[in-house]
Amino acid sequence: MSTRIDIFEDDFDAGAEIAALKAQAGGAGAIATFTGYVRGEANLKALTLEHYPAMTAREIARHVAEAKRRWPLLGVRVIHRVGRLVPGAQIVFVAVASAHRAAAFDACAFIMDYLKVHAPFWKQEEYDDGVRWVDAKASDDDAAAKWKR
Amino acid sequence: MSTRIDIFEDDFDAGAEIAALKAQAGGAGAIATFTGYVRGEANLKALTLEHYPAMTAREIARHVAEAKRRWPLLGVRVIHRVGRLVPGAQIVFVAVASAHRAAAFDACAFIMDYLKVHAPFWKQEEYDDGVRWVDAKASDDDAAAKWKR
Amino acid sequence: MKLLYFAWVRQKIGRSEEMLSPSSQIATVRDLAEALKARGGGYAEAFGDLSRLRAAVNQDHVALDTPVSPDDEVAFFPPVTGG
Amino acid sequence: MKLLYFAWVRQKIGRSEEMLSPSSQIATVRDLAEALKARGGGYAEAFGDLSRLRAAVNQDHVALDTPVSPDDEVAFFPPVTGG
Repeated sequence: MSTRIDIFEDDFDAGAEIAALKAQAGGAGAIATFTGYVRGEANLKALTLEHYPAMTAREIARHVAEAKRRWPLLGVRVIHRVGRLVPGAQIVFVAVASAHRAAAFDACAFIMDYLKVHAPFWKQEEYDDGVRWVDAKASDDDAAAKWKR
Repeated sequence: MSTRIDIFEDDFDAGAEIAALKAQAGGAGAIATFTGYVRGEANLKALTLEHYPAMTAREIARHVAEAKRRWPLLGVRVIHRVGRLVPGAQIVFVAVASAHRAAAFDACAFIMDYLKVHAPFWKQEEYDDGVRWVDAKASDDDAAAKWKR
Repeated sequence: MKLLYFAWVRQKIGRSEEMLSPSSQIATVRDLAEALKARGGGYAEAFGDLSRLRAAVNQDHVALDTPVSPDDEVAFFPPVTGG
Repeated sequence: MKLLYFAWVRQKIGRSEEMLSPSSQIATVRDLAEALKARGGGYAEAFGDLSRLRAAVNQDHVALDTPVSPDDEVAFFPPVTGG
């Protein structure tokens, strides 16, 4: 099982990532992906993401390992951007390869739910009249809680 | 809501499709995709897909419309290849854009489950010693049935 | 009436489509299948076991008891295997 | 002991990390937070309401009653907002 996790400022090419994952996960019949973008709601000018690098890498690796325990996966690719991102920019990418589609979909959604809730990122929103830190959201906690068992 | 559905023999570029969908679905915060590949199980040499073009196009459009009714979607892209495909080849691609990830994931899985079960495709497997038509699978019927309500 | 055949139905019959002027006895899809079976040869093979066949009228899946009329497009095929 | 601050905790304090030789009175994360609060200024603001803070010891989320030792890496931050 190939696993690659990167947290960096650079943009990424989803198509190239899918092709690379497929090349590493030879027998894969299914690749599910998720790409998240900065939404330009309410005149948002930019979003700046801060993280705790040592902890972020460890936590994401732990969640990916948990996904591998739950589903028969052939490969996982996670990219999360940090720094200042403008509306429309790609912010997160998860791709999961498996023999069959249900495992690929479920594991991809599982990793995304954890990333959106538990990964140690903090977001600051930037508007014309200033900046504000984003509060943790209860709805995302619910999404992550559904995987508990 | 942009919807594009193609059934053809050509290969496709998942990355270009994601970028095109994002360009059309301006405010999307989430794009979930699924790419299916021909699995090279048990010395399979090739898979040949036949379809009922007028019916396939109509049925897929109907399932996409049902997905739009169930979830707040911003764009859907469906590509299904037909003809002779060798192991490793891309066979199907579904991308769904929405404001939020849950709708994008669920609608993408919903469309895929229908495509894998109800779409009028017939598959013929090619081995060294001959060809055989694939039978309809019960497990896929179960996957499609879970969306009934 | 336009008839379409797919997958092994097409292979057994040896053609993918044909035009037919149905007799007035043909009221349903089942009547049509039985009439085709009576042609013998590949048709008899293709329509030998109707439980193995599925049909569509004007691109809609239908049951065998569905009425057909001369300007319909009727397709016969095995259960779809999906993509 | 290495201390790390993130998001508005970092901003209020005015630095992202510092080294500390903790007094022997500091047995838990809560003791550490109270000692930092007692410095006043930005520290008092950052640690004014501990219910708004989360902590990690050696990159693991912990409760405030978790013991700390001098060679730990201790981080204080608001609840994570995810990616």
